[in-house]
Amino acid sequence: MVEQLKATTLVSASNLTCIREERILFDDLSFEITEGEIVQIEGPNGAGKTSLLRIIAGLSRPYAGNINFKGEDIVRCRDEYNDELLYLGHLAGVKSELTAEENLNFNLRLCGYDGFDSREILSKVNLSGFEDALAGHLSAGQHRRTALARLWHTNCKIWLLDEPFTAIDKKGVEELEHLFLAHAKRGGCVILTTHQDMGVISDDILRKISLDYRFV
Amino acid sequence: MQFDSISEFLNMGGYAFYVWLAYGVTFFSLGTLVALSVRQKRKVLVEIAKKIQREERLKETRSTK
Amino acid sequence: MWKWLHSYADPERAYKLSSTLLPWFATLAIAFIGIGTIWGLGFAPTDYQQGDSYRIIFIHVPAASMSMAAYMGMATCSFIGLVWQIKSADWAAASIAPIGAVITFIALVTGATWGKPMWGTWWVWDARLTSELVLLFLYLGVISLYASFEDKVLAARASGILAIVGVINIPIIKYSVDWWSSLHQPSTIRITEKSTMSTDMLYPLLINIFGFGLMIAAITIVRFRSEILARNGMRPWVRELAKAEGVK
Amino acid sequence: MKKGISYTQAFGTVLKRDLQIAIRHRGDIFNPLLFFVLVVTLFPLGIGPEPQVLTRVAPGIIWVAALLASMLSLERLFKADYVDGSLEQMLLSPQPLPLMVLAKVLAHWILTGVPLILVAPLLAVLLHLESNSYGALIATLALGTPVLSLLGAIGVALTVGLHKGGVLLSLLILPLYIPVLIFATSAIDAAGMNLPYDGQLAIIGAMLIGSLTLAPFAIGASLRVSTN
Repeated sequence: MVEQLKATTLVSASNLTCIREERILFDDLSFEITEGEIVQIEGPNGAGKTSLLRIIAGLSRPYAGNINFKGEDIVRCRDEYNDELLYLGHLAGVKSELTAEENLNFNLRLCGYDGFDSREILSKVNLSGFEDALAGHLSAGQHRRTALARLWHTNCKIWLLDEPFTAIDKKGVEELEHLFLAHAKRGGCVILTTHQDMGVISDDILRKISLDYRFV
Repeated sequence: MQFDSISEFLNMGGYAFYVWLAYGVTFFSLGTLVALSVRQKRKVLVEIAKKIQREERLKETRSTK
Repeated sequence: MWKWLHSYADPERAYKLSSTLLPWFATLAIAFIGIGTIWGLGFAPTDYQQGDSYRIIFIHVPAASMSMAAYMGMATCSFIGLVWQIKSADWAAASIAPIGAVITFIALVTGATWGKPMWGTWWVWDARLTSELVLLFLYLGVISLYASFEDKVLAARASGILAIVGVINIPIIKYSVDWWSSLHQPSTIRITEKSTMSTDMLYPLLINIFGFGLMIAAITIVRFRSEILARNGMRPWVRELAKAEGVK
Repeated sequence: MKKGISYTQAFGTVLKRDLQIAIRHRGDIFNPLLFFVLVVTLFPLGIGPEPQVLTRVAPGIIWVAALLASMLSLERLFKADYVDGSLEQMLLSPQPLPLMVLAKVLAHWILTGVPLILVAPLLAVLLHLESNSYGALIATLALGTPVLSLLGAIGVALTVGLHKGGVLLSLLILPLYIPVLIFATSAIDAAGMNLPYDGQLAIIGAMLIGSLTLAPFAIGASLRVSTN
């Protein structure tokens, strides 16, 4: 608990309101996420989990309120924020016309990394031997792993993951959970949505932000 | 008054068709625009009222569940 | 948690303000256009060259000048909405667009009906008419882009960007069309270029230009009010209003 | 894990990727080109084969066909990236968005604009273009098609999230193409009459510089709206 107080805030939301087609998804939502936290956004379908995650990422603009990174509105420090941000959405951002390796290379270079061993990173997500296969020919799980491979080579502190476990097998989920824990221990934070129960990350470590389905 | 009689006024020095067509189209389209714009408010309110009713029904089914 | 919904947020104030302003603008617009039109049609002297056909000027010129002004107004509102994220400005821009399109349409039709007796043909690729036509396309683009988005917050931002791109382009388009038309038709009679215009012709024209401006403002207010209601359907005051007036 | 990608490298990365994808998808390069050729061939069939008539309208036909071909091919500029989520990743990358957008537009122009310029003289022969107009034709296409790509990309960026892109897109961007069309065709006409046309070229050049500096920002802002 004392440690929690000392940890610095990475992302904070103040008075967020999200309105989609004249329906309020959530309003006046405020929270702070500090180093070392693993946060799950939970709620029924249509409650606005993905919307919230996209707002935190800066992809969507909230109707009112703002997201702050180190105390500054992310609209004003987008480049610094993006430098610390790793977002994986529903859509993996993997090009089916490119091979697994080319995809990883492009994604990592886009984030500014240079001089990495993409084969070694791919072997960490069990894609050894598939480096030269076109992503379009991979299975759904392998496709997803190609996108997730970036998590093994990043020094971004803030991870935003929308349903990261989709199409991933049990063993893979466990590996990911260990990765999250290690990342949190290094001083990062993970914000994710998932409908799956997590085995490794127990409820006392996990912090939850709940959204309800609202009518008005 | 520039014209001596009503019929002369309507005749517009022989250009009646063009002048009255121009004015007719203008005031007709403006009138339509105004009518549609005024009606829009009521339409919006009816729409919202319908939506409120829909939400009420949704709430009832959820609470009886 | 609900406090921002209950507080007198901006939209309600904007709604009330526009409701108080509307009668003034509407009355003044009707008065000005009424006086200007009757004066222009009945009392202004006959033009010695064009006869009575020139009387179309009293609606053509106001419509043509206001079509451009309305676009500028719309783009200004969009700019304010985009940069300072003031939602009322977005709604105002959305309200102006269809009005501007109708005014531009009027300018085109009156130009054509004036062109027929003067040039002997309904349509000439005259610089002014061509620019008006392009302006109409720009308006239609903004309107259909706004209509294509389900989420009107996004719709306003997208069509706002388009309106601003349009504003940057309008001078270029206008210049290029003028240049192009001078290249292809060196000696057309410009219908609105009058060497001398007697004050008896000028006054009703000015009154009508002013009246058109007021009328655009009045219709904008009418549409703006509905736009506020439509975009704020989740707020209690709108819901009260809908319950009171919206049930058949 | 060092971070050391310069702006030039980032630009190159995006450019290389887009070219790579297009080469694996060759149809995307050839279809607009084929469209361009087909539209131009239809005109003599529609207005008759008299060389004088064709000579007179050739600049206009080639340029209008180029406008349409450019617009058609642009439609796919951001679509695939939008559908598979790479566009989001680009928006969230620490590299400046206008730079990456510019790389994408450049890749697109290399793939569709350049072949257009190469094929144009051939079509000019079919349409009996004045022999001294060829230089002007190539010059206007070389300066003008990048303007088309840049302006068009704004419209594409605005409509990429919508289901009914096609017709709307033409309504949004064709009016913006008018100045390019006017100056380009008049330059070709002037060249045909042995008149100087460097004035028109200078204006198209100015439009190119203007759109090069402003359009990437407008495209970036539009993409942020579309991915919202």
